[in-house]
Amino acid sequence: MEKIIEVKDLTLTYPGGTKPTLDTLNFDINRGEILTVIGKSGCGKSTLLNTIAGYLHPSSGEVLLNGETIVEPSWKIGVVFQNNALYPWLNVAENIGFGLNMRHFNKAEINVRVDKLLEQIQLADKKDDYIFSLSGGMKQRVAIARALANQPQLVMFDESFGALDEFTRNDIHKVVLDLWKSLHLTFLVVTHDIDEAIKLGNRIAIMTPDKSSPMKIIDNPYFNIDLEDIDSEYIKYKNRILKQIV
Amino acid sequence: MEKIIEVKDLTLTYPGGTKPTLDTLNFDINRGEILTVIGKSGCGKSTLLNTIAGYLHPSSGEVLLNGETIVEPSWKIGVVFQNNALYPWLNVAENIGFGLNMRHFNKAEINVRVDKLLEQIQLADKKDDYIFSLSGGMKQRVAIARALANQPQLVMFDESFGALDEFTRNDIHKVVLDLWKSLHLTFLVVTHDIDEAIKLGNRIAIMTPDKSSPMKIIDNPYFNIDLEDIDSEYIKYKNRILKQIV
Amino acid sequence: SKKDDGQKNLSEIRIGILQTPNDVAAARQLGYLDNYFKKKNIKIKYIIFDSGVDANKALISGDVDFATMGDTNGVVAMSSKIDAKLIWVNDVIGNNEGLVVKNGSNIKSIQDLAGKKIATPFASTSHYSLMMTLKKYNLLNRVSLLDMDTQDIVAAWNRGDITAAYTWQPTLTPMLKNGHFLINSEDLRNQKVITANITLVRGGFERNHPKLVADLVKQLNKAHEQIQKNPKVIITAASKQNDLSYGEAKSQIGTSEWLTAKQMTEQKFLTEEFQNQLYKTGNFMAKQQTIDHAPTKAEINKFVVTKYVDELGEK
Amino acid sequence: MKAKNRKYLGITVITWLVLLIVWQLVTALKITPEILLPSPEKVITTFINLSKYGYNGIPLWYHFMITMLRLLSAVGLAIITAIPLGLLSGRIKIVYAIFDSIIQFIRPIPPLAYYTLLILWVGIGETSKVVLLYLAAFAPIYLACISGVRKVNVDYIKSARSLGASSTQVFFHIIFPSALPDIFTGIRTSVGMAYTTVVAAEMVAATYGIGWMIVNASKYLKSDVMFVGIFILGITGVILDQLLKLIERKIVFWSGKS
Amino acid sequence: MKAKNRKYLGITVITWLVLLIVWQLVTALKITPEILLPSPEKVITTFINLSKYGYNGIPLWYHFMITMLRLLSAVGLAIITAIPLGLLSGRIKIVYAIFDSIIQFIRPIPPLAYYTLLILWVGIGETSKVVLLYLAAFAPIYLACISGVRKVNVDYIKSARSLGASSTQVFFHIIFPSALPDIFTGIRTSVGMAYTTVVAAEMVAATYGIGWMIVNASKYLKSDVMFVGIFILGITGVILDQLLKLIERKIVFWSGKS
Ligand SMILES: Nc1ncnc2c1ncn2[C@@H]1O[C@H](COP(=O)(O)OP(=O)(O)OP(=O)(O)O)[C@@H](O)[C@H]1O
Ligand SMILES: Nc1ncnc2c1ncn2[C@@H]1O[C@H](COP(=O)(O)OP(=O)(O)OP(=O)(O)O)[C@@H](O)[C@H]1O
Ligand SMILES: [Mg+2]
Ligand SMILES: [Mg+2]
Repeated sequence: MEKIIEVKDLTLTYPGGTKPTLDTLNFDINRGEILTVIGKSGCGKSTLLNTIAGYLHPSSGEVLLNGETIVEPSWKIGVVFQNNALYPWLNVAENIGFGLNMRHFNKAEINVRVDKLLEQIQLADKKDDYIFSLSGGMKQRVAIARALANQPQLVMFDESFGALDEFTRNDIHKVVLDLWKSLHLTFLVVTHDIDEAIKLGNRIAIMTPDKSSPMKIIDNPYFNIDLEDIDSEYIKYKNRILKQIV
Repeated sequence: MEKIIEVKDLTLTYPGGTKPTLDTLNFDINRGEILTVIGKSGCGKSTLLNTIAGYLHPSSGEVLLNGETIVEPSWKIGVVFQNNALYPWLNVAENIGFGLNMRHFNKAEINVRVDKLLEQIQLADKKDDYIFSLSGGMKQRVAIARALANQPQLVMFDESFGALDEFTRNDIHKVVLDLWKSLHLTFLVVTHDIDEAIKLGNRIAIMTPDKSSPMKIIDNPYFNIDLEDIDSEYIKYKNRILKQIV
Repeated sequence: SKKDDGQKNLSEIRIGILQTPNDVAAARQLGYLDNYFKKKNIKIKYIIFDSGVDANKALISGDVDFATMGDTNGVVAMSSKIDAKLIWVNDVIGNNEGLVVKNGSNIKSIQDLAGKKIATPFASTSHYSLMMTLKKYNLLNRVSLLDMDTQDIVAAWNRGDITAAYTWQPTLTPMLKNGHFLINSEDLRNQKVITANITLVRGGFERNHPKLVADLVKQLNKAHEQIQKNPKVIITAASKQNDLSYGEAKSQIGTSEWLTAKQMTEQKFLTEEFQNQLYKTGNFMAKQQTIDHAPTKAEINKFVVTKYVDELGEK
Repeated sequence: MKAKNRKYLGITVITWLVLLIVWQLVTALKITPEILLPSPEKVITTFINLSKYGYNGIPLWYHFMITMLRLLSAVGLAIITAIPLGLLSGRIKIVYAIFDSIIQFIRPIPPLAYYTLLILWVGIGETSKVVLLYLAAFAPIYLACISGVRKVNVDYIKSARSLGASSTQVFFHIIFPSALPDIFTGIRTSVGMAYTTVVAAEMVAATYGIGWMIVNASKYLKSDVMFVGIFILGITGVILDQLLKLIERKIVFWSGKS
Repeated sequence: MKAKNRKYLGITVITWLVLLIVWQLVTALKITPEILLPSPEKVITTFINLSKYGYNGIPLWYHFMITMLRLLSAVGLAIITAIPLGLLSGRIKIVYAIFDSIIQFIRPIPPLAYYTLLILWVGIGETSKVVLLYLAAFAPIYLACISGVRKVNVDYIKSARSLGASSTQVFFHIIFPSALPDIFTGIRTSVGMAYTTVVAAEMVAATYGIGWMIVNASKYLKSDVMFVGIFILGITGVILDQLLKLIERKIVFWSGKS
């Protein structure tokens, strides 16, 4: 399997901190997979994501994208934030086209890509609306489309669906999986909801404060499971994960 | 069974609104039970709670507390808010004692009650701390203690645990159920998390936008169920509720 | 502006004026100034100042070429080494400035002012006259002095906030309706305590355009000659210029003396008497610490340029 | 809801009517001398006369326009200088270290304290007046820009970087629009500060301007003219602020929503 | 982090040193006449002399104390009147309807515009000075109170009512402390506004005060004394603001913390 991201002996200590928040992490992300990361609040999930995104710099070790060290943020790695971070002064289409615009794509090309994405997230009719008039679920869909417009190698989600209610969250899960399938993308999804981690992850990375093995990656037999199909085996699997977290 | 709250033909239309948000609701809350209310975002859960609390006044119909019409908020019905609404200028003990203080209880009596509650929510050592130094879970425990200090007839929770992460939420559920059991309280818990509604409710009220029966109350065989004991019957029960909501 | 100083063909002269019926106002109304300089293709721009204080600032920043002010402000200009020269005495102040008290108050003589509130505009000729009066009666540190603009003096007078005020016309007129002089600048003039309004020229201008300075002095002197021959013409002109009635203008001019160049030369007014007065004024103000050093006789001699008056007066 | 608002509007109107009636009564019964408080009719006729014949030979609208021109050129200058400096100060620590303490030092000094120095330096003409107003207008915008930049959602900056924006692009496409609502608040404060200084600016060597008119009228204790001037300044002040609020709502339409 | 902060403090210090050196050079080389820009030594010796011998026979600290006293009594008065009125206006619509438009009308009017009227009404004594400063100080606190009350978390009020608090108790135990952070911001603005007006207030019929000293010095073109006065006002202004921030942090300790 082709590796998109290689994390090698990654250690990160915040300035002024005594203990490292990330301690010699080693793992890879394969092209075309969805890796979900789960762990208790404060265990370092966002820190890891910020390092891969290039916002933070490792104290030691490194993160490679296609074999090259990541030194700063680039369009090759897209990020979707919890509070969507959509720009309120731009409308839906302008938000989605923002990255292409910054990268000096020509207007026609931008329009084509934006319209296609709007179709895929089923918001073609909201094209000219401003962000404040959208519901929470719509906002997250636009945020995903914005991250995808650049056709990045990897898209990361930092608890992007945590603020949505259960029903909207289920809808978004479907959108995410549909996009992933049709566009052959690679995702890293950070969450603290175990059901979400199981639903979305080809593999699940469990982060623990335990220093001997700070990160354990397990295969997930229940990827994209339908709620209707849940049985007691599922519950057992879920409880096993839960116990490893605490 | 003794009725604490009787909701009779309750209809409420917001000023300027055309359709009623609450449309001829009829149900009771029994003394000593926990009634959970679940429904889609915007279906009127908070509106119902605000009317029972006396913040809003029915357009027609009425809400009775022990047979008397509720006309304004009083200490007899306590409320716990989503964002805890603790007063940042008071410390933990002063927050919990606030209601008693307003009701001119003497200092000694207040101290006794506050200390006992602090014990019960396991925050005796945080007595003199200010709110901003507490974690999210601690804040909600203080908010619950504050609502209980008055020894109200009914305590209502409006999505009080929605902002907490899964692990902290589980802890709080235990605190809520322990308090309920030991103090023989009556709770109304509004939530949009079905698992939470099942875990906490003796009975579950499902609010739907369907006008013919805007509210359906069902018995809950899985009250206070342990996560370990979840089986496929549970899943079926949960899915049945889910379908009624959408 | 200052840059034009070197220029031979000047197109504009800027004069800082006070809004009073003085020789400049009369000369302006009678066309002595504008008509005369128009022939030389020079326009005159008049800039109104409320006091010599602001006129001094404009001399420093080079915004005016000439400015009329009280001689106390002239002393301030000299001691702060402003590049300016005294070329003309517009008038020697008479009963158009004075110390007034309310009728019916218990103040019968100047000595009775001890412990009272007296208002005057600081840094003005009135201020100096008041100080000299107080000094003479040994009251210098025994009254409370208030620095007020003339309009505030009237307001405070009407409210009874002050007992007395040393000020000038037209402020004096309403105050004299229910008040009277204890002393005025005419009395002081008779005691050889002279205050006067003077015209300063910016140094740069004087060095580059001495002919224009001489012309201006000549035109103002015309007004002085006229008032002694035919006061009505001058008073009428000054009243029109300042939008006053004849009576108002007359009382505002009062007994101030408009010496002609000839008289100044004959009396050695500019060369001796007035320079002595400036010396005394400078010494007093320095003692009062209102200026940081007293100008020497030599400095005064450099400051007062007598040649323009002399040239005229000796004709 | 609407009926209620109309009720409160009514109360406001009644308040002003009561004030007007009291004013009328006090002057009609000659409780206070005319010079302390001219009657409403007197003020109105003075206003009409000033509108017709001007003050000191200059039309009233001209006095008004001059004052507004001075005000707006000062604020305009402040806008085009304080916004870049403020945004840079908020973003780049070295710029902040250089300029902030100087501005913090100058900010509280009453304009009248340094007006004389200003006149000595730049003269008595329009420059000194506009510079005085400019100095009053500068700090509020500068400070608002810094606070605006500091408040920028870090996720906006992070997401823009991940979308391929360069540092310069982040500055113009993220920092600037993010800070706009604060900048507008700053501009409104700034107009207020300059407005408060307008009379001081017109006190020296002016011959027109509403501020000058009031000062000049006060020299001759023409309290009716002073009242007219004060009313003009009061009403203009309110209109100016409302106008700015309107523009603000148009330009930073997203502010306060979501 | 600390090393970095020290670096930026260093830059600030260097900035001031450079300014000082440029000032020294300009005056030493006599590029500008002394009256436009007195040399640093001259300003320092003038300051020493003023401290020793006073100005116009009155000690420098006395001038300073008087100015501060005027300022603080005006702000004190504004605090005890504007806070209740502002809180009530924010809470009770009728009170708002009565007072708000009047205050909005008076607020933008430059204090100098009505100073002469004030003197006609209340005289030339301390009263008119304090009233002038008071009028400048009132509006910021009043407006801050209204905005503070409007921002009060409705859940605070709801929860207090459900805990048994009466309307009056809600006002004193919830509304007031909730609005406190805003009130403090208002007080700081208010001190700033009054401070800006201090020279205007001391321009008429004063015989002491730092503002009066500057105005008087400007009449005799003593630019060294003016510089000393301006520096005193500048430094005091910064100290005053820092002091208020310190008190603010003590009293509304919770503000800004989630
Ligand atoms: N900028 C920072 N400086 C210092 N410490 C930080 C900083 N950001 C985070 N931390 C600390 O690092 C640890 C990991 O934080 P992080 O935000 O990565 O956790 P997380 O797993 O994302 O938690 P959550 O689920 O709450 O988002 C925490 O203990 C946190 O307090
Ligand atoms: N003050 C108000 N004025 C007018 N309409 C309101 C008001 N508050 C709520 N509504 C409307 O009433 C409906 C019910 O709102 P309510 O807050 O009770 O829903 P909810 O079930 O609590 O939703 P959520 O789960 O998002 O909290 C919604 O359509 C909402 O827009
Ligand atoms: Mg995180
Ligand atoms: Mg709700």
